[in-house]
Amino acid sequence: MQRVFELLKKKEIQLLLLIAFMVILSGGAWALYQTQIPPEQPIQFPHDIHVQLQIQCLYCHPGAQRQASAGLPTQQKCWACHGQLRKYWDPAAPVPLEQWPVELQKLAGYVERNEPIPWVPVYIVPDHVHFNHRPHIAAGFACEQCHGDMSKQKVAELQQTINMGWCITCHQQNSVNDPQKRIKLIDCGTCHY
Amino acid sequence: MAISASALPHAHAEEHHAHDHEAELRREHLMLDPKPRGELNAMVMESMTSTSWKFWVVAGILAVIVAVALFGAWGYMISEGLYLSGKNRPGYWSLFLVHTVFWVGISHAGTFVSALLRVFKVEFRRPFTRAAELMTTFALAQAGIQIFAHMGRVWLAYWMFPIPNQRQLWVNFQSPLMWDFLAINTYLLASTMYLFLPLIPDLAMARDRSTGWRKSVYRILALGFRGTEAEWTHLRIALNIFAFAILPVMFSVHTIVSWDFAVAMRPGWSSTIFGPYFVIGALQSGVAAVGMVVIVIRYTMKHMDYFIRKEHFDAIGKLMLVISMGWAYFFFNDYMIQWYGGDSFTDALLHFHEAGPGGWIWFMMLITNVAIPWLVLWNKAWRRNPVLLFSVGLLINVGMWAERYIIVPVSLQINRMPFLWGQDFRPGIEVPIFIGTVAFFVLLYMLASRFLPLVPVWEVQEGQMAHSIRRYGKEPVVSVAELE
Amino acid sequence: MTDKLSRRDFLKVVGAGAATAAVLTGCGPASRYVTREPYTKMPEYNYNGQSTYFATTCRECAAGCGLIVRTMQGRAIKTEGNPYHPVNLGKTCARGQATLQGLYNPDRLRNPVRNSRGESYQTGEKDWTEINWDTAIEVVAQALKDPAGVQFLLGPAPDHLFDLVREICKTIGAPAPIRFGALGMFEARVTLGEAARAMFGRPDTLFFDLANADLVISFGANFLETWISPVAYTRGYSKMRKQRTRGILVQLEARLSQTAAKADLWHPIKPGSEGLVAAALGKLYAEQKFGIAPAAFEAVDVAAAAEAAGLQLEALENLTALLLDADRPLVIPGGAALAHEHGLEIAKAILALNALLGNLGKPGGVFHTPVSPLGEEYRRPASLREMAELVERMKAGKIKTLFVHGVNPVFELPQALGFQAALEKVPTLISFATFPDETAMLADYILPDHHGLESWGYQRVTDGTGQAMLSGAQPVVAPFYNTKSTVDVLLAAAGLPFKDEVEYLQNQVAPLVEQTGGFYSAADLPSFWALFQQFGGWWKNDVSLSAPNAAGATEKKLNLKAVEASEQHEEFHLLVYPSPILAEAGANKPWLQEIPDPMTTVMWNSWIEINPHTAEELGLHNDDVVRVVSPFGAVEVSVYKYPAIRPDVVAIPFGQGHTAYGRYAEARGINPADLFGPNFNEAGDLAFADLKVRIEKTGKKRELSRLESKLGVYGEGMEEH
Amino acid sequence: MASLPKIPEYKAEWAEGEAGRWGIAIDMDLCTGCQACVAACSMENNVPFVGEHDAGYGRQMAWIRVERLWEGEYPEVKATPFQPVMCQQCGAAPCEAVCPVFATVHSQAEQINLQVYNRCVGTRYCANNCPYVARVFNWADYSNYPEPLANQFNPDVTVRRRGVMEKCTFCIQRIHKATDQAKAEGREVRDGEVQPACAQACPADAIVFGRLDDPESKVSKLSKDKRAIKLLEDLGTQPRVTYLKGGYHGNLG
Repeated sequence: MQRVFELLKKKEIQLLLLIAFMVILSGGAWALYQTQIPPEQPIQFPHDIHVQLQIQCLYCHPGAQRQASAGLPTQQKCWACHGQLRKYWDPAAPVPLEQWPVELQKLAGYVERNEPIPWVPVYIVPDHVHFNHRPHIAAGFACEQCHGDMSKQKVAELQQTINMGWCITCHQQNSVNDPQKRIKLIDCGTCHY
Repeated sequence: MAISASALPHAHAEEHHAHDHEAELRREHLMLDPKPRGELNAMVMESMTSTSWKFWVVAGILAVIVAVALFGAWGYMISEGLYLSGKNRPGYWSLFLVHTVFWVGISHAGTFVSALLRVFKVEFRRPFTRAAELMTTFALAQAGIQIFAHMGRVWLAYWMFPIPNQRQLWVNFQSPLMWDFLAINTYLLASTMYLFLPLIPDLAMARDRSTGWRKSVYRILALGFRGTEAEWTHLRIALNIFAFAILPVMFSVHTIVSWDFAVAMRPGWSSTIFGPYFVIGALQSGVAAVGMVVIVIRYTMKHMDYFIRKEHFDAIGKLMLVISMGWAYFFFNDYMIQWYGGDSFTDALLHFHEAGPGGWIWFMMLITNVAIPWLVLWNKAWRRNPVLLFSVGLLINVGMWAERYIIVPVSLQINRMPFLWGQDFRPGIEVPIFIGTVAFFVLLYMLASRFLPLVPVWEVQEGQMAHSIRRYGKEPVVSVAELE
Repeated sequence: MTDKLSRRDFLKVVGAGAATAAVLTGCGPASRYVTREPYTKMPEYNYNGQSTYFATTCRECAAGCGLIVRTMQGRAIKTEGNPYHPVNLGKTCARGQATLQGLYNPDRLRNPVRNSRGESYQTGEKDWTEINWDTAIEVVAQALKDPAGVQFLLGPAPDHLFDLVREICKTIGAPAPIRFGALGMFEARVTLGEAARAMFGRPDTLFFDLANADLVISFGANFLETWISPVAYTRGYSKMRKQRTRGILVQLEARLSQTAAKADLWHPIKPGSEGLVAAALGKLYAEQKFGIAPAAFEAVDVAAAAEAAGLQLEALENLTALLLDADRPLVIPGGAALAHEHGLEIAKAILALNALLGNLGKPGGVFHTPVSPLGEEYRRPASLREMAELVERMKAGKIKTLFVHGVNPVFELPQALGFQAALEKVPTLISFATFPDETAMLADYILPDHHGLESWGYQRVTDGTGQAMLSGAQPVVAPFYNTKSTVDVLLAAAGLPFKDEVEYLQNQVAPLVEQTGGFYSAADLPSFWALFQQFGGWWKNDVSLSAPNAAGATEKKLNLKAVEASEQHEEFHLLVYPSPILAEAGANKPWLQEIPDPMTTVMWNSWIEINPHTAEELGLHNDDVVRVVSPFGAVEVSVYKYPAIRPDVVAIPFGQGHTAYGRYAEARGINPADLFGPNFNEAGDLAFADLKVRIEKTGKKRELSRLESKLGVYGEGMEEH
Repeated sequence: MASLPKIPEYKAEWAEGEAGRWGIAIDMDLCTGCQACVAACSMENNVPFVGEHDAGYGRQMAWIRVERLWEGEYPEVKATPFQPVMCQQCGAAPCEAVCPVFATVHSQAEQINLQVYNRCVGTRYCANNCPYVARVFNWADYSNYPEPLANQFNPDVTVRRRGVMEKCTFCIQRIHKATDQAKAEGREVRDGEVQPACAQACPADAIVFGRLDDPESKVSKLSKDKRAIKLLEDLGTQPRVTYLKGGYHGNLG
């Protein structure tokens, strides 16, 4: 015991301890950061360009209106437009595939191979939470209230810390004057089953 | 300082040979066999610091057992799931809960012996209050380990704390487990403080008599105690308050532990008798454990034969006997209540206790808890025999383990759906974990004995100062001065 | 077959955060984020988490219930009953529910393989080399070039394959295919059909209108378990109970089966006495109602019949009173009742009793099953005697190539028949099995067919409903593995003029487009085909049951005998019944293994039911392993003290005891078919109910997993006071 | 946060004789014990299988079981009517009061008992206190199936891991789906529109599910039938499952 106390008094030992502490701390921070970076997508889809072209969210994510999941577009949907863009398909001067932007080449590849695009969901909830888009859209929420302004994002990024506190705070704020609604909105069984 | 004269037990035993009698009194009673202050202090210090290699061998073995049987097995169970234990449907609770109650019960007696006897100014308590209080704290730690091992997802145990959070989740104060959780925490805090308060003067004494790292640690722990009159007055007041305050806590803790069962909607559990039944059961096992600890201390540590004498064995033996009678009364009551108003499922359950496959455990419980103490402890000579007393204490603890075994896993086999009554019950990984906690308890105690004065020197001195032998004619009379 | 985002990838994506979240919250991320490539290109909504529902036909038994399978992102998730389907009207049994575990079974065969008949052949060890499908088709084509040496052995389902095979055999001049199923053997279907031919002039499994009867006397017909079409008959039972005056069910059999447990009255009659009891009832009934007994029942001695059945005379009289009281009585012959040496006579007696009761063609009575809309005549499975003849031909070396599909003869046929030994005389065995079953393990080539949920097809459904119908099957998911539809293989090998299976099927159902009175109609074949897939088949709206010809049914003399009383005291009647949960092929589905047997609640194993008194006499306790010895074989099995079985009868369920068939079925329980000998009744069915066995103690103990508490239900473990 | 009004306290609030919202009626005269409900429930709700040893050791995970007992001795022996027992979704549930962390709570919205898997810490007190023994515990990670068996998992239902309690939910995922659909169409849920897996599969139509607060629904009529009993009614748990006992004119013999 005595020796331990003595050791602790040494400068080098103190420095070593500090370094070990920093390593653990930064490791934790790195792990936390890993959970926060947006996932690698198969195609670097630029949301901003499409939103600026006045394409509605629900055009590509129609599920939001009808069902739990908003859905991700299939390559047919992408190709419906990109397959006839005048910019590349002008009969007078068609641009050869090799000269297309890289991301569009990837899309063309998926279409050619008739493979679905393996989009990676960005907003995911754990298996024990059953989120449903439909009632939220029905209640009049706009997409950007949760997903942020997509005209300023390229590849979709997580705009919210999706956790239960975030959900429940909003649920409460939106049922202040309606006890009946509140019962439903803060019921555990509404999301967890 | 009021002076009252009272006859101690055995004071009027033999009348002829007055001088022999006085010598015998001094040999018998620690309080009448004073030693100088310095010598006492030196004895305690020496008992604490002289360690043989045997000690470290035993401690090393225990440490290995703790590492493998307790933490190794437990860690394996956490990573694999509770299927490693013997639990099933309907035996959702089983040995972990048995062991929790078992350890809580043992922890009970430490505070009981110390606080209750202090309140009633029972003089024989003085040398072993510390040993009993340490037992409380260490046994509670084992109880904690067992209850955590019981949980399906122990890594979430902190959810039991009412921590305000953004998710607006709260704990359920309706749940007996919540009461239990709070009660045991309160008890742990209270008993630790109650352990610490009377330790202060002894730590100060140790600080003044040690060097090196020991001294620095004792200095911090002694809180600068110097032994002024004001400090002693404060300490005595605090101790008095605590001794009184801790009694209801102590009784409530085990009552609340019993409510885990008594409040549940189960045949055999849902009974009002469970509160006092559990308290007396806890005392039963606890006092027996104190007896065992005291005997072990006396025969393994230096100078302890001076502090702990046959009179203490005798007193603890009597306590054990009385409590065993009380326990038997409440056990009998359980059947009485069922006899005049129970339902058919409880009937089946009580029948199952003795006629089921675990019937031998039920009979063993009665033999070790009632028959043996009643037969042995009546006899003064037998009470004073350390081997016998130790054996009886051990048997009582086995019996109390059996009692909890019958209350938890055996009783769980009977419910209101006969289709799903018990199938069978086999212990699994609970066994190594229990062995691990026993080893852990002993290990903690051994390490503490190297560090804390196991005998409260100042209390012994205080008692010795208050006791004197006066002489009325030829008759020696013991008188006690009350320090207030 | 790519997992687009498997569970592992998902974890990678969200990193440590999700992994810890999963541990911390106690919920695995397994159920979502698993997608598969669907059979057809997924519609977009399917990617988005909406389910698609496909109608198909259940292949777990031959009853042909309609299923609606919920699929999502290319995975089949849940099977439900098809609410329009006349057989099951939206309901399913446990086996139908668990069919997904066949589809997703980890032990499915994944490639066509060749098994060299090396040393490992006898032990069933795998010595497989993978082949490609072109080679496989070539092998089949070569085999078909020697038509005289070709023999097809098919299971009771699917029918389109049978039709195709029959056509091929006819074209190339091979012997007609043989169909066999163990359930058919236990139901003694051939005997019932032969009895119907003898009594009513038309062979048929008959339709018993349970729903409208007000008194049902069942001779061991376990129609709530596996008998013919259990879901349909369970519905009939339910309707019978819900009538204005609740129908009464009387069950006469040696063991309290699940069906008997639902009966109001159960009489444990001796096996083999069913015919006598039926005749005695007929005699008493006729005498009291008409004053004179018809020729069929005249000869029977009522008192002797009661004696032979182990019944009090009073019980027979009470039953007669019930019959006289009833407006629409019905008597049903069960499988075990007919599986006696004189089973045909028993069947006739029971049918004659129905005729006497006057319920033929009346509500709550006996009918002929409807004729399939494809206009097929009665086609029965092979009887055991015919199977024995097949084995003889195999032994004689007359069969060069044996094709097996949809049936597992090595497991299902009694060992005494010598099928496995005869296989050595067959140069080539080609199995089309989906699972590595016992027969497939011995095959030279395994050319795995798709699972039922990945297959096209149709099933003629004649039992269980009064509506003439054809039940359709379609793939609900893309085939998982490198399997190939057997129909496609045969089409390619035989060089028939069909592009693929679908074209063949369309050709087969084409006549239906013309038919009227259907659930739907379509102008042309493509529209009809679409509707056929959408609704899972085609059926007529109207019930088309015809009354059996009752003329003279009660006037034919019957030759009924009692089974001679056992000479040796230690001999027991062995009653083998198909396990209600596992039936013939459910053993490889873990959930079916874990579903407790309805009567004994035993899971995952086999057992022998013994009356507690008998067990006491023999000194046996629960879970003691006994050796059951018949003249033809022996098995070792744990004892279940069953309180409701005749003391002179023991019972073993059929369904376990596989030596192959995947990890969930293998080395589990015993196969009671090993005890059967080649005893047939007059119709050729196996007379398995005549079997007598000895029971020997082994001193071993093997605990049965049961759901019920032995303590709570039987008081076991509690000492008596 | 300060501006938020008080949350209604989460506790099981019940009134004597209250009907409840969802309910099941089981006709024991019709139940044939065929176990289709057990299979259907397990398939719908991702209930795992546990293997021979654990199943026999009382760790079978099924949310519904079919009970039968015996009466009398041979030959007068009789099996009692098959009785499917699942969570009775008590109005005054004994399990709810004892959970220290509110992992089992009363759903105010659906009037059933919820088991919130991700809140459960695994004290198993609820299971002890359930007089119907309707709760099962994940003693191990039973759902770690060999590939590709896990493909059958229903994405609408959480896959439970070791250490959490679970029980029948009245197929709340189906209730949600139907109410969601009905709400979108601006109507109430129709009687018979929602069916839990057990009722849907039941070949004998013995299990009927529906709204108890709708006096016209089939289930509320059945639960007022003169044959209706509640399981362990004297405990006052107000179960939402009704059993119909006996036949229309009783049994013979």
